[in-house]
This record gives sequence, C-alpha cells and structure tokens, in this order.
Amino acid sequence: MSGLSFIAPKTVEEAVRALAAGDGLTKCLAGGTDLLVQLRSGRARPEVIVDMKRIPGLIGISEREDRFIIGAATPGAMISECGPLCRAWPGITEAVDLIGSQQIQGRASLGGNLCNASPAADSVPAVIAARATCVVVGPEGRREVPVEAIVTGPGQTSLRKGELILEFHVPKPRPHQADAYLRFIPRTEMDIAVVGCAVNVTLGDKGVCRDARVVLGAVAPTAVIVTEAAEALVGHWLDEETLGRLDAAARRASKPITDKRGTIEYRIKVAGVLARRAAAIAFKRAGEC
Amino acid sequence: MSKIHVSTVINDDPVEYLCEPQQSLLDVLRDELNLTGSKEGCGSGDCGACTVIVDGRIVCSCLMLGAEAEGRKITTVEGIATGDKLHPVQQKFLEHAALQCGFCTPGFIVAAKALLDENPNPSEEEARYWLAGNLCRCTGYDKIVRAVLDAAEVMRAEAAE
Amino acid sequence: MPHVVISGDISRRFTGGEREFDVEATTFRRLILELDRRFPGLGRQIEEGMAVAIDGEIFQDAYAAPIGEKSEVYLIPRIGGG
Amino acid sequence: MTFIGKDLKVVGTRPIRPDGVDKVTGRANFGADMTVPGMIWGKIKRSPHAHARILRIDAEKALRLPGVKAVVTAADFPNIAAEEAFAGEAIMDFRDLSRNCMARDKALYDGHAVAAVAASTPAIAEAALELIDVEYEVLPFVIDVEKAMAADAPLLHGELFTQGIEPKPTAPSNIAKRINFTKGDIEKGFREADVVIERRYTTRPVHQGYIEPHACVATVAADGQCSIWSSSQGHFMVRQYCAHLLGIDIANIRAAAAEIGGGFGGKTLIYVEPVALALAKKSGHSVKIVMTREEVFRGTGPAAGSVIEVKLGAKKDGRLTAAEVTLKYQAGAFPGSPVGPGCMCALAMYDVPNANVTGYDVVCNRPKVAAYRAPGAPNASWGVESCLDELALALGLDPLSLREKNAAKDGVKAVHGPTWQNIGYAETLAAAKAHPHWRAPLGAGQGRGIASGFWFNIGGESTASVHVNEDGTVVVATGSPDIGGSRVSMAMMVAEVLGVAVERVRPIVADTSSIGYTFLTGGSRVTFATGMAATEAASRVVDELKKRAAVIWEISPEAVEWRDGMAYPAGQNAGAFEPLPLAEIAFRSARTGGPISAEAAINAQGPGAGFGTHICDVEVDKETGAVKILRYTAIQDVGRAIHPAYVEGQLQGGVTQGVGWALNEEYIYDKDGRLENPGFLDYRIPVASDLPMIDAVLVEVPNPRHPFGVRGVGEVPIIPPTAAVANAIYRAAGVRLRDLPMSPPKVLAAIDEEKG
Repeated sequence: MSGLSFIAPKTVEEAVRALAAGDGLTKCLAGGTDLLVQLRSGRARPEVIVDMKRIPGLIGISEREDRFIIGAATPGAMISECGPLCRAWPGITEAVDLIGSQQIQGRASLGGNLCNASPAADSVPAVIAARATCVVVGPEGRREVPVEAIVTGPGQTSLRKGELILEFHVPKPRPHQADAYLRFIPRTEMDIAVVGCAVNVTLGDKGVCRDARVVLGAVAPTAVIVTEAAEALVGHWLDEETLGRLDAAARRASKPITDKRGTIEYRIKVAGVLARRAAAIAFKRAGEC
Repeated sequence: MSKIHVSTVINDDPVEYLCEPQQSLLDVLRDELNLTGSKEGCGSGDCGACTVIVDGRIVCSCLMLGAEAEGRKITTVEGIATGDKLHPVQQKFLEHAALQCGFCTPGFIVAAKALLDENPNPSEEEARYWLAGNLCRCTGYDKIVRAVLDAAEVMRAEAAE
Repeated sequence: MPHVVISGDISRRFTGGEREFDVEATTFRRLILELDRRFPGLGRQIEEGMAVAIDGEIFQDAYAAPIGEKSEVYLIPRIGGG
Repeated sequence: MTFIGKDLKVVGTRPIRPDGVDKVTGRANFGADMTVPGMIWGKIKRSPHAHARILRIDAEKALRLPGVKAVVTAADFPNIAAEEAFAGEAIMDFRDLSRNCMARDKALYDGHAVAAVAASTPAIAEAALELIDVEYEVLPFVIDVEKAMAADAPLLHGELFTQGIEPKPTAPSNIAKRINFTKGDIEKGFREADVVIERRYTTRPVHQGYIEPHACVATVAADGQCSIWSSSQGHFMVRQYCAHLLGIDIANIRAAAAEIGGGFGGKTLIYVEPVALALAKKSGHSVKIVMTREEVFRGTGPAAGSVIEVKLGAKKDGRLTAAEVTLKYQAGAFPGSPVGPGCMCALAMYDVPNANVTGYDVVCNRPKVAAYRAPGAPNASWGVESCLDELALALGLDPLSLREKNAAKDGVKAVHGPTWQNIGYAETLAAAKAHPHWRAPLGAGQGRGIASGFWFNIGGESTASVHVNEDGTVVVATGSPDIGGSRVSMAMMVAEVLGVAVERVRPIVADTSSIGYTFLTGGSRVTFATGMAATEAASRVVDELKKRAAVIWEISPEAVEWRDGMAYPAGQNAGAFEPLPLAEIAFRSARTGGPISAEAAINAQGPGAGFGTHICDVEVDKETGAVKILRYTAIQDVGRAIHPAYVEGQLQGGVTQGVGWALNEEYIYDKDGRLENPGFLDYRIPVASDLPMIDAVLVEVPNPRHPFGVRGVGEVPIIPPTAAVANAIYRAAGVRLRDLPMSPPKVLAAIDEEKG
C-alpha cells in the first residue's frame, strides 16, 4: 500500500548511499521501538527504512585502553550484560536499563534513543555526563562529535542527509570517578521520564569533588548540561550546603513545559530532588573506586 | 510495492514468507502464518501481549518489522511446550490460577520462560520488574508472580536431578 | 395489606409525588397491575426501569415473586453491573 | 435443593480450569483470532472533534481505491426512534446506541465513529479511511461535569429535558436526570450531630482497560442469515442489540462467543458488531473489525468522571446522625451514567437514621460511559469512605471502630429503602480487626488506611444444559461468556451435584442458536445465576438417572438414592442391588429411555449483597509525591467460594484496578477536547512492579438463595481501594487528597502546601 521500501545494508557505505539517495524521508532503523510506533500512528511516513543492524560494528561493545566503544544499534540488554561497562559506568548502564520494559531492552539502542531526539530519553543525560562522543559517518566521511551536539530540539538532530551514527565512544573513568542516573516516573516501570538526572563526578583528596558534570533530561527541549550545578559540586564535599546549592542550580536550569506527563512546577521541584539524590549515589560510588 | 521475501526459523521450523515493508512481525505471525497465539493489545510495545523470543531475547513482535526476521531464530508461545508436555511455567500458570481472561497469558508465558532461562532463581522483586512490560488487567499479578517463582523452583529441582 | 414504597423520586411524574401506597397484592405481577391502574404508565416504568425489594431481597423481572400480607416492598432503580 | 452446610467434595477445591491449556499454549481463539474464507477487513473513521455537526461525507475517492469493497455511514443504518430498554447498568436507548456506534448528524466526542470502510487488506482499509472526506461544522464542547450542568453550557442534545424535576423543565439541558433518595429528617439529624464534616471529592474518567481490543467477524448471507463472532460479555446481548439496530429478526442472527480478553463492564455494549454487519451486508463479504488500542480509549468505555459532595454528622461516640450526599456523574455523549446505583451504594453500608442523596446524570462531549465493575459505586464510596475517615480523625476514633459502630446489619433499613437480610458486612469488619495486618507495625513515612465497599450483585436470565455422554462423561453448556474462569465453576457445581470427578465434566459456552437466552456476563452474576441454572439442570439429570436405575432394577424411582455418582437402593425395602455407577446407567441409556440430558432456563432472583473491607499500607516519598503500596489485604463476604483461587483472583484484580484508579489512571484532554493519552504508555494502569502480593481473605456468609450459597464477587473489590489508599496517604504524609488520581504531582503539591 504505502510507498515504503525496506533495505538492510551489510556495509556502512551501502547504508550511507541508501540514506543519501532520493528526496523523500529516509529513516534509520535500529531497535525500532520508537520508529515502529511512529510508523503505525502515521506520525512518521518515510519512503525508505534502512535497517542498521546488519552493518558490522553496529551491534556490540568493545574495549580499548582508554574507552568503551558501543555500537549504535546495540540493544540495551546487551549493554546491561557487559560487566566491565556496568562496573565502569553504572549510571550509564542503569539509564539504558530504564528504557522501557525487558522486551524493549531486547531492541532499544543508544543510537535510537539519541536520534529519536526526545527530551526525555533516559540514556542521553548519562552518556553526555560521561563526556561520550559519537562517530558519525556520511557522504562526506567520518566525524567524531560530542553526544550533546547531536540533538538540537524535540525530534530534531544535527545529522545531515545521508549521515548515521556508527558508534559511541565512552572514555573510561579516572580513579575516583563515578556516575549515577535517576529518573522520576509515576509508576515503577514503563513510563517516559518526567525528569531525568545524570551526575558524573571525580573526587580528589578526602572526597572533595574535583570535576563534575550534571545533565538533566525532560526539563528542556534537549538534555541540558547544568554548568552551575557542576560548579556547585566542584571543590566541595557533598554536605547539606552543597546539596542545597546543587538543588537550586538544577531547578534554575530547568525550563520544562506542562504536558500530560508533568507540570512545570512539578518538574522543576523534582529536578532538584533527583540532582541531590543522584549526586549522593555518584559521590558514594566515586569514593569506593 | 513488491513484497519482501523472508527466510527465518520459527519454533524450530524453517519458515519462508512474503511480507509488506510496513508489516510488523506480529502482523506476519498472526495474519500470514496463522500463529495467533501472540496477541495485539496495544501495537506500541506497552502491553507485552505480543512477546516473542528473537535470538534469545524477548521483544515485542509489534515493534519489529516482519522484514527484520530474515535469518533470525524466533520462538512464539506456540513453541514453548515440548510436544504435549507443558513447560513448567505453563503448568504453574494453570495450577496457580494465574490467568483469568487469558489474553495476556501468552506474553507472560514467553517473558517468564525467558526470565527463568536467564535467572533460575529470581527474587519476587526481580520477577516483578522483569514482567513489568506485560500488562495484566485481571489478576493483580499476585498469582502470576507466584506461578513464575514456583516454576523456577520446579526447574531448579529438575536441573539438579 | 402490603405496604409499597417507591424509593427515589423518578416515578413522581406518574404519581404526582405520591410515594407510598397500600396495595392488595400477593404477587409482584398483581402489584404492577394494581399500580398501573391507579397511575397509568407507572406499570411500564416499573417493568422496564425498576427492581423490587421484597422483605429486603431484590427481584428483577419476577412477576411471580410472592408478596406477604405484611411484606415490606420497595421499588428501586434497576441494577446492572460490570 | 441446597448444598449449604453439607460436606462437599468438589466445591471449594482448586482444580485446573478446562480451558486453561489452550490459553497457556496460545491456542485459545479470542475476538481477533478468527479468520473465515473470503474475509475482508473493516476500519472505522472517527471524529477528530469533540463536538461537530457532520455536514457532508464524501466516500467517492475511497471507493475508487482498488481493494475497497464498501463504505458505510449512518445513512446505512435504520434511523431508530427513541426507545428505552434495560441494558448493562442503566436504562439505554436504542436510538442513542445506534448513534453511538455511528454518528448521525453530529459527532459528540473525539473518537466518535462517523464512517467505516471494508477492504481486502488492513492496509488498504487504513488508506481508504484517509480518503473519506468528512466536512464538519465544529461546535463548542463541554467535558467537565459541572461546566456541562451550567445554564450557559453548550448543549449536546436539543431535545434533552431533565427528568426527575417537577414541573417539567421548559428548556433543554445537559442534565439528563435528577434522582433523590431520602430517609428520616436530614435537618434534625444534623442538629443532633456533635461533629459535622462537609467535603467535596472528585474523580476523572477512567477506562476499564481490558487488554484485548474489541474485535469481531460478521457474515451476512444472501438470504439474510447473519453470523457474528465477537469478543463481548454477552453474545445474546450482541445478537439482541444488532438485531435491533439493523432491523434483523433475532432468529436470523447466530452469535458466538469468542474467548474474551477482559471486559470489566466495557464489553456489555456493542461498538464494532453492527458496523461489521452493515459492511458485510453491503460488500457481500465476511468482515473483520479489530480496534486499535487508540480506538479503544477514544471510542469505548469509560467510567464516569464525577463530583461527590459529602456531609456527615455524628455524635461524639461516632454514631452517625445524618448524611447528605450529592453525586454529579458524567454520562458521556448520551444519557445513562450509573448515578442511580451510585446513589444507592453511597450510604448502603451504614445505618444512617437521616439521609438525603441526590444524583445528577449529565451528558458531555466524551465517549458514552460503559459499565465498569460495580458501576457508580466506586465514585460514591471514594467520597463517603474518605469523608468517614476524616470524621474518624475529627472524633479521635479508630476508623475501623467507627465503621463497626455504624455498620449495616440484618434488620437495618437502607437509605434506599429495603431492610437488609443475610448480609456479611460486620463479618468483614471483624475479619479485618482480627487480621494481623491491622496490628502490624509501620515504619516512618508509612501509613495505613481502611475502607469498605458494597455492591448489589444481580441475578437474571440464564440457561444451562447438562448432557450425559455414552461413557458417563458429562457436558455442561451455558450461554455465559467465560471472562475469568466461570467454566470451571460450572463444571465443579455440576460435578458436585452428580457426584463425579470434575475432570469428567466438560463445560462449554454455547452459541445463541444452541442454548436458551442468557443475560450477559456482568453484575457478578454468572457463578450465581448461571451456576444456579447449571445446578438445577444437573439435579434434573440426577432425577433422570434415578429413574433409569429404577427401570434397570424394576423398582420405583422413589426407592432410588443418588450418592457419590451412583444409584443406590434407598433402604432395605427397595431391594438388594449393587450400586449402579453413572457410567453404567449412561451405557444402558438407549435401553432405558434414550439420551440423558436436562436443561434449566431460569431467571435467578436474590443475588445476595456483597460487602468488602480493605486494609492498605503505603509509603509516601515526601520529596516527589510518589506513593508506594507496601501491603494490601482485601476481605470480602463471598457467600461461598466455588473455586477459591478464582475468587481470590477477582479480589486481587479488583484491588489492582482500584489502585490504578487511586494513583495514576485518568483521561487527559487537551484544550480542544481531544484525548491526549489514548494508549497504555500514558494511560497508566498498574504494572507488576507497582504492587505487593495482595492478601485475599474470603469470608463466607452463605446466600440462602443459591444452592451452594454463592454471592457475586467480581465488583465489590474495586470499590474500597481509592479511599483506602487516600486514608493511608493521610496517615503517612499528613495530607488529605480529595481529587483522583492521587498522582505524584498532586501529592507533592499537597505536601508542600501543608508545609506552608
């Protein structure tokens, strides 16, 4: 019925050609957990669907001395099963694990979660907090960009025609560096984040924070790196006063909307709460590694 | 638009079919292959009634294209029992009255089997979180969780023999 | 003679506001006929929209339900259910 | 004939349901699982507007699409005059039902069906929908119940005049009906009170949330004979309503009951069946229609949203002196909210000397409400059971003791009139008091709530037939769709009467041409009413078996006794014969008079009131407003549990739906009156990880009307949870929530407001 066609390229070049060809909308298919919902509802009406999963390297996790390399279409369940990654970045793997049900975990990927460009994507704040990059390939070659440079607004990315995300590079933690991700949802599972917060800290002597990144989700058109929140942490222990400043900074950085999932007022309050709670977990972890 | 030819394995049988590009695996199973055990409750991955196992992982078959099944190995609810011998999860669902209307049951059976394959001794909390992607409106989950934990015990005992 | 009360006020339009009656009847069928004779149209209203509680027990569509000399009879809205 | 108080062998045990294996292996056939040769696919086009006049429908482009076989609109259905009939929980008007299935003149809610198409594939049908051009004149709409009651509200129906007001109003209104119940002298009652609490509670519409979307396959033969396969709570209801809506003789429709994937009241109506029939007639093909989840939310159900105003007066010792309740219920697009039962249930649990209950049935631009588990009662009890808790706190009394002090008992006159008989409310309170849960210690930030619920339950028409097979096995056929395991209960009751093992009895749900009329599966009636018919049919079979034994033994039937599945001579005078097992009599049935079978067609009366009391522990996260259910105990008088596991399941499932209603479930509309959350992602029903185990405690106060003492059980358990949760939240966090759902933002706002 539809004018839709489906291809499953076996090489990056083939995929890039397919994505670059034609005038109509082309869509990358990784886990499909967002795309198929959009197809069915008619919100997305692509002419071509390009399945990424048969391209070598798109699925799988490898480890180099200084980084983890995660294929963009690697399903969440595989990420959760990767022991070294779970030990290095529990915040990232927990964030990935929070995306949908176990069934969704069998399919949903970092690449899909990012490129769907929902402000509420769970994995995105955590990978940004870890200062991860992604490798983008396209008709003009290959570039490595910080994850935060990809999403430009709800449903909008900076990817150009013919480009796809190949893999995510996540630097390995330094000594006493650790992360945490928390989100708030009304139920215990299956909801889209009302607010998400990732905190990534490096502790120095006697537990004083040397470096930090705090990233909020679902409180702005894209995930937000809250510099002021990181500044509230750096140079301090995690005492009540620091937590208070962190909470306030997270609230100030939140510019949410009211929708069926939460109100402006509620999201702002919870952003502060989650920042405090995630920081407490990240500090504890950093102190132990 | 021509249809796509797919060769795959379903419940250990080699299967070939033609599907349209937009057809989900669930549509193919139900409408083309007459495997109607997998149910559509939502079509958006929220209810889990269409759960199948693809290459060892559970997925919502409504969120996978039929075309993606090429070369995969798929298990549906129809493939959980061995001949006329029910899987322990199926048997325990019956013994614990873990179904009322039975519509969500196939999805629960497949998801629970996959849980016990991966984790032979889940806690109640682990079972509840694993099954959170399967909605049941009838039972309040109590008897379902009991059935799954009891099946785990039976399977552990069988494995120990 | 059994004492009959129409519970609620939905039948007011037939009875002019009257809600309690003494009715000579030994069955529900007789009671309906008698009330419809007094208030034309009320019989159909009772049959289609009401249940009867005779001495605390609820009957629906039961012409033969027996009514005793001292029975307490309430006509209440019908009940369905989910 | 009664088995109450007797030693029973089958009833009360937990056999495996005979339809179970098909359900765990994927073989069971639900609504959407049926395929018939030559079948095509129907899809329904729905209004995107909350309220709009339909000016023109142009299907020409759709009909030109290859593969499209037919398009129908309201013009293809008879224009039915107003005619009331009893259906589901309310009086229903077939004119309204017809217009709900297919809008005529006006679309009255977002999702209202305006046209339908049938095509050779689902994808073509989908594409054709977009080619049907509907021109609308968009009208002002109203969704909120109190706004709909306002004098200046947009009117849904120009011809609707409020019933129950004298003199008859001269202007039309959205208030379809006002009803009122009074007892004693309300003003005197409040004058006598030491404490008076007056509060206002509100609820949003919620959906029944069955996991199986509505589905059917309809066939119309050239000679007018029709068959319908559909998922419903009553295939006789489907037959009757379709016949009425389409002007078909009932004898020309054969309706079969698919396995039904949940209903909870939401499948006591028809939506897709008459549309599929109309498409089948017009196209000459069998037509299958399967709703999407979005259609289910936009076009079916839900339960009424409501405003509940409660004023309670009591003496210092807790004795209630007066109660005044006002209920305003959304009916949706057509009259018929369950406000009547709501009014009767509001105070039914209590012995209140002076009371005044008023209800309003209000139309608004939302889907027409459908029955939902104890229709009307959860809304009313949400208000009354919360207010009682507030009263208990004001009086410094334990909320359980307050309920005990005022509990309705046998001999007490209910506010709606009748004097209670054989009720077990006090027994549920006593069981709650004795339960370890009631005294278990609580941690910081945790609280415990209690609330009760009442539902009438119903009886009604049921037919059952019992056949003895040649080998002594037995078939019991009924006309009740099995929504939660009722087949096994039928087999158990028949097995008990016949004295055979339950595995020897096969229960089936017969189609409308194979068994006598049976009212739908709803009102918690099947195990009661259809069970009564099955028991009666089995008893008649026993009489016949005794006669056959008498023929074999050449003695009088009165001299034969039936025990444990065998005929015995009754005493020594009857003669000395070896007992004759059922199988032996069955084997010889041809020689003793032919096949052995019996049918019972009854209208069951005296269903037995149902009462329940729930205890709930919660923990509140005071920084996010999240509420966690820690422990839950549901206690209910069930009369007699035939299959206790399925009775417990009814309690556990009802509780879970009630918890969903309490915490997260609600219809959310945008500013244009469109439903914003028509899916399970944002219509948040409880998931497995949201709940603890639910302790179901069965209290058995037998219902003397039923041979085994059964009372309906399915509906009561959804009533107490909302208030039980709210009462627990108050004790955990010190805030009183009066607007459902008690979602995290509302709980947090209340906590922050309390902090000041």
